[in-house]
Amino acid sequence: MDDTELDRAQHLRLIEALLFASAAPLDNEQIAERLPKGTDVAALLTDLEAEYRGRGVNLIYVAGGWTFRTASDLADKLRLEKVVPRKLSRAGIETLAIIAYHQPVTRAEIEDIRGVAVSSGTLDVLMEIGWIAPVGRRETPGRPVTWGTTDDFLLHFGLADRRDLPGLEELKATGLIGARPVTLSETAKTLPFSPPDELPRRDEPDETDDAEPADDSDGE
Amino acid sequence: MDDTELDRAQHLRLIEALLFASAAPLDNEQIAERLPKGTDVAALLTDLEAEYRGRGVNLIYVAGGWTFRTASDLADKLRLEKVVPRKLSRAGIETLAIIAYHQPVTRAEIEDIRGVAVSSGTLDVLMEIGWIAPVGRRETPGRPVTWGTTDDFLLHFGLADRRDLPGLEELKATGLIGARPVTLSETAKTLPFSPPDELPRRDEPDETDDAEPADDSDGE
Amino acid sequence: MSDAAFEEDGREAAREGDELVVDLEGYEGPIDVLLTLAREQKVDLTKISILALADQYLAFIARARHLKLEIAADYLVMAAWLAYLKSRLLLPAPPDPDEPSGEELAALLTHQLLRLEAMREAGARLMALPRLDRDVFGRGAPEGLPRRLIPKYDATLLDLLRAYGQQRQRKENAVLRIVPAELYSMDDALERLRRVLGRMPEWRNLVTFLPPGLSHGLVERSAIAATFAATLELARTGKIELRQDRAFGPIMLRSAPGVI
Repeated sequence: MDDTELDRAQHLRLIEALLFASAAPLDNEQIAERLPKGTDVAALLTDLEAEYRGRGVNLIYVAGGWTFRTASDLADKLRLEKVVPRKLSRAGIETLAIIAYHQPVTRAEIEDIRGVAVSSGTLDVLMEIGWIAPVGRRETPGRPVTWGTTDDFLLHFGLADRRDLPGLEELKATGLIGARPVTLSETAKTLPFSPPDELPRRDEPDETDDAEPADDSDGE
Repeated sequence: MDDTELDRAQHLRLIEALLFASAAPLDNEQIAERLPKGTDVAALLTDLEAEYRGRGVNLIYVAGGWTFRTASDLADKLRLEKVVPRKLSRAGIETLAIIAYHQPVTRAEIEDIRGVAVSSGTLDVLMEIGWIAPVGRRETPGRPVTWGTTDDFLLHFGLADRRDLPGLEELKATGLIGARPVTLSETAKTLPFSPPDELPRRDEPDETDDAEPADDSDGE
Repeated sequence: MSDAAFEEDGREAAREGDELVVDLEGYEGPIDVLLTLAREQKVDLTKISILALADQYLAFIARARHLKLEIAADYLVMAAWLAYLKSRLLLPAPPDPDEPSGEELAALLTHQLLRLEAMREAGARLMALPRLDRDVFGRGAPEGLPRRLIPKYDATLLDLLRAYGQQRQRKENAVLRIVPAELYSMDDALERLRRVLGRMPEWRNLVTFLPPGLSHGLVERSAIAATFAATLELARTGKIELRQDRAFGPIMLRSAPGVI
């Protein structure tokens, strides 16, 4: 390596360091300022650009200057994605169920069925998960948005069609809906005292005042 | 190039991109998280470090992780405007050195070594810069706070960890660090009058992890 | 001896030519003065003459006093200690063997000086390291490494159907219907017992008064409880007598003697 080549290597090092450390892209003049007069900055940059081509970091010309950027094809791999299992709240699953059965349905109608206000957060979460989507507007005063379930919903719950959801009568037949009259039935024989509303609870730790229609508890 | 080599090149690219993109040094685990299971991250890092040696940007191990830094010999030529902490006073530098080399160390011990009271301003300034922090308490009467250096300190001085201080091993070998510091303030008891501000002494054995061979080299 | 973290280094100002100018402002305490004086000896600190050093220090303080400079107490303590050290080095060993010898005290002082000197050098080495944002620089515009948490909701079809079922059920059950319970009441038992009141001269087991055809379980138990409660009421009003021979034994009853 002769002197010129040594200089050249040293200049490349300097440009490399400059562009790395700079918070903003640098143009040819800004780089030339820090190099001996007469240095062919453009040629050096071309070489440096070639040297970094195909690497994890590339030298690119952007917004009027040179800067290092991580290679665009690696962007996805840089992001660390972690899947965290979450539980849907009771309000969430009930709202989803009502939308599934009654679609298209407005928020006011959901509230009417649930007998409780539906927070927009609940709909947001369901929409974010991708299970519900606005499907139109009800042609009534205020033209409220109507909601329905999505293809993702069908996929997740293993349904071919939303009409595949079992009807009310079928739910009753499977015990998922029962008459549940309040009674001191024969099932109480093992219990010294059984208040009518104290049905077996789910043992999940989430907000379960969510009494299951446990198949042994309701009226025969 | 066979498949393994292709993978290897791709992994090197990814590590390169990761370290370029990260604002803070990354340790082996943080890098491994983003690579396929079983990848020999340490070997790849060694290769990458070698690849960048002698360039304008180097791969270094600092404060427990890997990061890119501009080559130190280019400092003058880069002429980059950055915020530099004000010049520390002699007292500040001395106090910082004592904390770095003797950590964890109490204020009384710092005063013992310096032979003079440490103004709270000195510790405040060092703490404000972010180079020192309280790290615990000495289990002696009064339970005085002990001081140590921070990750920012390591980052600023380009040290891999607390044991990476220049000359630390020699100082330990000569007994100037680590031996129980019996000092003049203790022998001052032999004086016909007591010193104005009897400096606290360390009587209790150190409850610290940097267990030094207490080779009683305090010269009696 | 100001100790502010950022001050002008006063050391140079305190020295003029070879003469040590008495200006305590420039020093970081007595050990610093001793270190400065020791350097005047221009030898390795470990080979320094402590005796000569003590003399120099004492002369330094004497000059300061002569100039009526304000001298901090620790400088005077050091002077006293050095005077003591000097006497121990010059005079024969004291009779008390517990007291440290002059040589031991001198070694201690040397150690102290060496240790501070070592820390000064360490500080200088530290400051000479390539420093971030001054000598070396990190990436000026790091993209950062985003860490995205993807929530995964794991509701099942069963959850969905149950939720809907409960929803509908809650709606239906908004009106509370209490199904008449077919339990035996105390009134029934009283009625039943009154009919046989006067016709039981002999002790008879309470269970023989239960209505026929009871199913086992709750209804039976309610009949026993109601009948027992009724017998207590009748016993209270003197209509019958009750007897139980042992705990959990059969409860026996008969008409009170005056009732027959």
